[in-house]
Amino acid sequence: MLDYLLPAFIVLMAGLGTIAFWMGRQRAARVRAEGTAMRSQPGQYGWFMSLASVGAATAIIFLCWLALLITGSPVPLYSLYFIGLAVALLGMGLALRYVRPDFHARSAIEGVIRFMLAGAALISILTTLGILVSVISEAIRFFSMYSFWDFITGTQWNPGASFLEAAGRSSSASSQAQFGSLPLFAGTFMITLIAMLVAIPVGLGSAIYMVEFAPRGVRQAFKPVLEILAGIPTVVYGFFAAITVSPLIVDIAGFFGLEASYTNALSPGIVMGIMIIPFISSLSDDVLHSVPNSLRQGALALGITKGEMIRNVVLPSATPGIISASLLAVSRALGETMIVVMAAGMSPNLTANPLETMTTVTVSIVSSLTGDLSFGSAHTLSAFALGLVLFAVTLLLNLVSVFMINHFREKYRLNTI
Amino acid sequence: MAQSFDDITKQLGKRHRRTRRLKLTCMAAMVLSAVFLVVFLGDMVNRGWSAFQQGRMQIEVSYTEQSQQMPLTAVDEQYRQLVSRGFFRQIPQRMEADPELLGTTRTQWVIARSSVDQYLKGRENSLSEQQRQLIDRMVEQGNAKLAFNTTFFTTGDSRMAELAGILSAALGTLLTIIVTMAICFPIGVMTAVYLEEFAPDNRFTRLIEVNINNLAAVPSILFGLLGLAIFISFFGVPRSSPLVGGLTLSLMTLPMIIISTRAALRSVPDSIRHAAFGVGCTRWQVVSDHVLPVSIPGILTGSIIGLAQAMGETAPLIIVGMVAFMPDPSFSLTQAATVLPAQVYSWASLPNQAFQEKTAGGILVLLAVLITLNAAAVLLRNRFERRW
Amino acid sequence: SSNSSQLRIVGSSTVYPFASYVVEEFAATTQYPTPVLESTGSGGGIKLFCAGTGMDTPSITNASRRMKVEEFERCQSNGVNEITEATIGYDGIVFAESSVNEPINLTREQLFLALAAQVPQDGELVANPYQSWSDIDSSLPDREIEVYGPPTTSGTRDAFEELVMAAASEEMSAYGGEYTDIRSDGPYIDAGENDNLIVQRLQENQNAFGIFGYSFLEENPNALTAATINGEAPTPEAISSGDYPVSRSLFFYVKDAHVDSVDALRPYVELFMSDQMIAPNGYLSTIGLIPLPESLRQQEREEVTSFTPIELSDLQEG
Amino acid sequence: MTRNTKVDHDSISLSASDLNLWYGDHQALKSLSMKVYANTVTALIGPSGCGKSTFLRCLNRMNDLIPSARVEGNIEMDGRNVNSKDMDVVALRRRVGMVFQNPNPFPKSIFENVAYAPRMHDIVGGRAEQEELVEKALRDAGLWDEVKDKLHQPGTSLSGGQQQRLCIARAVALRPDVILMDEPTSALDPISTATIEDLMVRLREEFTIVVVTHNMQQAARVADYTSFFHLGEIIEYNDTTTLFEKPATRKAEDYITGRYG
Amino acid sequence: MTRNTKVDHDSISLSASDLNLWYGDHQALKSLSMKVYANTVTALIGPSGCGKSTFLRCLNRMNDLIPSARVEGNIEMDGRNVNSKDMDVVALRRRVGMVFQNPNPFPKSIFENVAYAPRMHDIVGGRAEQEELVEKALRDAGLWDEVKDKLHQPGTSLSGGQQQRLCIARAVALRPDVILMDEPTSALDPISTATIEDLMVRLREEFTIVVVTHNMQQAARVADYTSFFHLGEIIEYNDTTTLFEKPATRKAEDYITGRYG
Ligand SMILES: Nc1ncnc2c1ncn2[C@@H]1O[C@H](COP(=O)(O)OP(=O)(O)OP(=O)(O)O)[C@@H](O)[C@H]1O
Ligand SMILES: Nc1ncnc2c1ncn2[C@@H]1O[C@H](COP(=O)(O)OP(=O)(O)OP(=O)(O)O)[C@@H](O)[C@H]1O
Ligand SMILES: [Mg+2]
Ligand SMILES: [Mg+2]
Repeated sequence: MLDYLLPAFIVLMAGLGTIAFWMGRQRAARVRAEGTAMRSQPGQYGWFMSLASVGAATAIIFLCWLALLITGSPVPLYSLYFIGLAVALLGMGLALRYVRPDFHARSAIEGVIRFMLAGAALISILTTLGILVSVISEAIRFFSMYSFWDFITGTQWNPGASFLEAAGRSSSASSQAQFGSLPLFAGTFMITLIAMLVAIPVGLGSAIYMVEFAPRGVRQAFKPVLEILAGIPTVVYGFFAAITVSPLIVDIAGFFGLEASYTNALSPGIVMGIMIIPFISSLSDDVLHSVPNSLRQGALALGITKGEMIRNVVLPSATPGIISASLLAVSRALGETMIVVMAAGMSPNLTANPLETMTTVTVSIVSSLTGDLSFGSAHTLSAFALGLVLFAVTLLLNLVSVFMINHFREKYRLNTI
Repeated sequence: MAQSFDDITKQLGKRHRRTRRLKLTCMAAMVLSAVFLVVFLGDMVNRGWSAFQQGRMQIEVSYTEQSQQMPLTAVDEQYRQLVSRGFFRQIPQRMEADPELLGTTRTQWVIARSSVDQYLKGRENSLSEQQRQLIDRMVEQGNAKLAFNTTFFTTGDSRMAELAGILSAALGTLLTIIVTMAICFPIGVMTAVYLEEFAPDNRFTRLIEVNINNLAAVPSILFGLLGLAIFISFFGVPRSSPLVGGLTLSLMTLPMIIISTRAALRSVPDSIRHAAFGVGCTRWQVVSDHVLPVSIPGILTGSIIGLAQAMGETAPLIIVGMVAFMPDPSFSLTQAATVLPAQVYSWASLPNQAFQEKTAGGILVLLAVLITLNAAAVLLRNRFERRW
Repeated sequence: SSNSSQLRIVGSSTVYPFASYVVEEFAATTQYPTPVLESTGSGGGIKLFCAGTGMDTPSITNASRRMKVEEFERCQSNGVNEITEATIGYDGIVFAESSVNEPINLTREQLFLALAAQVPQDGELVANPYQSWSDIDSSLPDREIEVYGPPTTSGTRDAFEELVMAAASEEMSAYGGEYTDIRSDGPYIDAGENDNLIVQRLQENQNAFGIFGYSFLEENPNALTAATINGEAPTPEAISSGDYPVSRSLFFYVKDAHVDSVDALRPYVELFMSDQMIAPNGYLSTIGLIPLPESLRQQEREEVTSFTPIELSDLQEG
Repeated sequence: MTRNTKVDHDSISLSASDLNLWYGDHQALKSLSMKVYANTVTALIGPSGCGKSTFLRCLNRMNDLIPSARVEGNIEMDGRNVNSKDMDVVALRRRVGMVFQNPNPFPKSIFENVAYAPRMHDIVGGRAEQEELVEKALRDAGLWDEVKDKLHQPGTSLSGGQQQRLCIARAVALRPDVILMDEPTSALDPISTATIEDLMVRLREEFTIVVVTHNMQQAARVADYTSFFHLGEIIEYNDTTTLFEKPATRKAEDYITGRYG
Repeated sequence: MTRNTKVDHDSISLSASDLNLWYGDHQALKSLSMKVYANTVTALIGPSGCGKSTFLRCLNRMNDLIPSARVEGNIEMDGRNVNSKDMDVVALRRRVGMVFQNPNPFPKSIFENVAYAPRMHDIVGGRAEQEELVEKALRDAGLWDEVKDKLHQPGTSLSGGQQQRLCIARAVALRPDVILMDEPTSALDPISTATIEDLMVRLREEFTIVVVTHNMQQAARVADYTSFFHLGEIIEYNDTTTLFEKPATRKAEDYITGRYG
């Protein structure tokens, strides 16, 4: 019964909307036929009528529903539908009186449309707020158990043994727990660094080749290749890193007499780099394209060789764009989850040796949210604290990137009179 | 008077060589990324192609009253451990559906148990020496073989590796993506239109812009936490459902769609807008009648790429519970479901070695879909790429 | 209505392979809609399970450890008052290596000395100095200590610490039973939840040992050999009888309030607890579940199928 | 080409008075006043950057689209102030059409290019009415014979000169009072240019035309009146013959004789 | 401005003979021959699209950058064929500099803009030498006094006219034989234009200058020789006075008197 109510209501509303449209248009057409000049066209009055009835009803139903949810009250479906119907009819009646020559139906619609578009734009802000809200309360609970400062600066990530809790000896365990997140962030940054060392040279190199050197055919053939790399799911990359690349790296390191862990930071780093290559190369491609050709011609016309032109004219002009592309790539690498979940280790390890095992923030988040830990424990809550800090870091990177772009734009103002 | 050509040319050798070196380096970078792709695909195909094959055996099945009660008795004792348990499970149902079967004995091809399948493929398995000899003999007589694995495409997940398939995950992915697109496509395009065509250049607009760029870089797992807290806990959307997965992914894909739509809108030359304003269009008419129609290919290209990315996303879906065990394909937005990458992820952690092959097989299917999507986007773009 | 009879199950990833088997069997052999099974981890599962008694909360949560007191209290405070606990069997935790190596026997104490953060030396606790097995006991091979094991978030690790490390520490006077931690200076390597990768690693790195569930050993009989602990090999019989010291129980918890409203709940529980599933020759044992001893199994089945709720005191026993 | 300067001076189509315009801080029009007479061709000439286009855009409020632009002053049309807040710009632009420097047909068919605006303004209804209107506008723009067989091909498939005439047809189709043209021939070849110059002279019968040009010969050929701009001011405004033959100011003379620009 | 047409006709700097150029299928230059005399200013005029820029770009092989362009024919310089395969274009461009329609300084400091190319070509070594060269070039381009105090500010911070002179300085700094200029003043205001016209006349002492312009007055003011292009052909080539005062062809006359274009 309830299942059919919603579709029925939607059909009803659609019907009402059509009727309203038709009424508005007819009436306006009649007025116009009498020879009175109208501010807007009949169709626009029709749309106005529809919006005033069904549009208003939809908006009010939505708002009521939201208000009820926020206050936590149960949602009385029937009353909502009833209210919607009433508003629609009322709106139709009121709007009909506005179908007159001096009313700007056009601007009214335009206003509603603008409002709706701005509303859509607001969703992205709400998303950010949503992310904050969803991590912040748990993060605060965590910080009430464990000092924020120690969390940020501590070098020991040692969540303590939860088996002691299970055994009812949790008091001693919690005093043991250490949540210094530095090793996690160090691992994250190390893997990101490796990824960037792979992705930036290769990505930038391919972009330069494609924009400056490649004949058209090669360009058209290779662009899709890079895009395919971009489309591969990260879980697949993770599988590849864990199953194929890690052992390979151990073998290679062994060949050079080095000892590598099977969960070394290098393999997720490299694979993540591969994942990011297309990202860098397509952004750099755009950036290089946007360097005006007049600059290139200016250089070439002075007998500058192509290589010198690229190095000394094109790249410097493209630098801000390339930097911001790289920073975006960095924040993607920081937040990348599946590759590291599958291929990186889980030992928090503060080391500079990429052949050793390391873990990352995202791995820690996933494992504490999907593991066997008790949900109220500090260890689980630490996931939210980590998420919050990670969010702050990417935000910071973004701001830096915006700042850098502005700075460089100022410096190398490319003016095209 | 300047130097003569010959003088100058003499000095140029070194500089030309440097250019050539740069060109080679850059070319090497590009070839390297192509090599990555080839190695990667090669590795996946190498690991996964055998998932598309399935071990089958031809044996005698006797449909007796006893076998309706105790299906195991339907086949000869020596084969019981070799035939898929799923086959036995179906015997009673099949007999009910087809009463004529009762009392007959038929020689038929049945799906082998995964250990047999693995043995036929030359992999590690838990068969005894005796069983291996038996299978060797059957192979010689043509009674055991590897055939194309239709099961993989027509069934849902199963704990019996020989019966596990990707159908329910594929359906789940389809539904999730439909929800994702239904939400983020209109909202993304509307946002982009607002920012590109309507918004005044003020602080609020810049805030939105920075915010969108930032969202594009937010770790996807945080979107999972968002989905959990907002959609599941607050709005009460059913956990594990394509609805909640789609909602979560749509927020994640939104920035990508906005950014690419804005690029598409921006590539529409202002002269078209001026022409439209010049004949008395309102802003919305300019957008809806002139700007959007010509930027649709660009918007679609961006959306397809965003969609492909959403399809491959796993981490946030794990958090909102889309790693359910789905033996029966279901086609509902509000019932539990799983998606392809999550299926791959959960198979990857199962003990049975046969699932490792399934994992790679699932990956191949996923890759095939994604490559198709990307190819579609590229085609679309090439076809409509237009300069005004 | 139709919705209320769909059974929702969440919980441990360790129990997941077994539960999914039962779910599949249940779906194939009964008319009820297929239960929804989701792997959330034990903690996540209990959180969802304890969120309330509404129809949108799961009716069953699987756990690879016992419910904790605080979790039980949280359940109570959300109105989930009556919970039935079902023990379905054991998961042996094995200490295994690549089968190219000679089989090895280890004592709990040796394991402790190899893996604890602090070990007693001359009556005092010092940071673990052992780098090679032969440092611990000259009879052991001269191999570097390298152990892939579950991370701190895993119940397997809890069990291992409790049954090996804590148990061994109790016999050491310097400790006085106050054992706390596994070493984090390298020899013990936290590996992911994906035990397959550990298995893979062991094949590549023949020096190393791995700690994981029995089912992975069973699935790779030719590639892996398990160390015997205190002379006991991890066979189903030894684990079941408790002779093999390192094993943990696997559970699921049933929300009794749903017994009447979710039609599929009772038959599902009955199927799960049936001999067909959890007896020594039942289906689950073929995929690695170690059955409970006969008598315990009967008793457990009776209690579970009559939906006898647990008391707080049951959990406090530890 | 014949030019008829005997026009009715009394009928004023547009009248700007004391018009000032700023782009941010930069004042592009300085207290500018000028009357445009109905059914004439008025040319605006002057060196680059002197504000010709800016002034033209004021006449149908296209400057509204430039966020940094700020206008003060009156432009009167039909007794209403074009610049006032309650002026409906849509209605204004319907009466004051515009043709741009670079031909910019809509990316639609030739037919749609012409029929779109009238349909949108509800000037025409049915298909037949639309066809009639399109034909008339295309004939007015001297394009009908060239395109009548390919009305449903995209407007962008035409040559540059044809595209520009299509844009004129598009403007003409709305039957506006005034048509503004900003260097309509500067992107075109000589032959197309000649065609369009002819057209302007012809369209004057029905419309008032204001045209910006950098080509003095063009102004001399087509315009009844010519206004000489310099640095945002009108230095001289007179009927074309007088302005070209007896410029009253030194600046105008220098410019016309090509001493700079 | 004084103009001196008494130049040495015997010294030929560049000589094109039977030059054809296609963009894809479209022939933009048709069997064109022309000699450019040393130390003169030669102007190329003609209606839009007639191939002036195309011809200019042939002279230093900038057309190589347009993939669809295909050239046939000879351009001789210093006894070598510019178009031949074994001509090193870098060497060629070092000797035949170019200044473009829109000023395009490098996104570097003013100093670097000028010093960059000479340093690359190893013409100068140390800092002192560079400074000397930069000063000389900027003086030649008449820019020194305006920028000597801000040599290390970005070149893009200058005004349009200054930027264009910077580009000229950049070309001059290499001491090439020939400087090609493609409508160097069309984007500039009248005052900057005049400065640059002066400059051309002055630079002629040392360089050969070929300039494309759409402004006939400009050609008349600065050029010793003028070549009139039409649809890819040279219709008339003569010393400027003759061409402007007694054009030999009807087309040139029409164009010069502004009958079209
Ligand atoms: N959108 C704008 N923002 C800021 N300044 C502008 C803008 N458009 C024009 N200007 C400035 O206003 C002045 C007048 O410009 P306008 O385009 O009206 O000149 P014009 O006479 O049409 O020149 P042209 O012959 O080159 O088209 C110029 O100095 C120009 O730089
Ligand atoms: N890159 C190109 N690709 C194809 N055709 C071109 C290209 N550049 C110029 N053309 C064509 O070649 C012809 C000559 O062009 P060119 O630019 O030389 O003319 P121009 O005399 O310099 O004109 P303007 O005065 O407008 O600069 C024109 O028809 C033009 O359309
Ligand atoms: Mg203008
Ligand atoms: Mg040109």
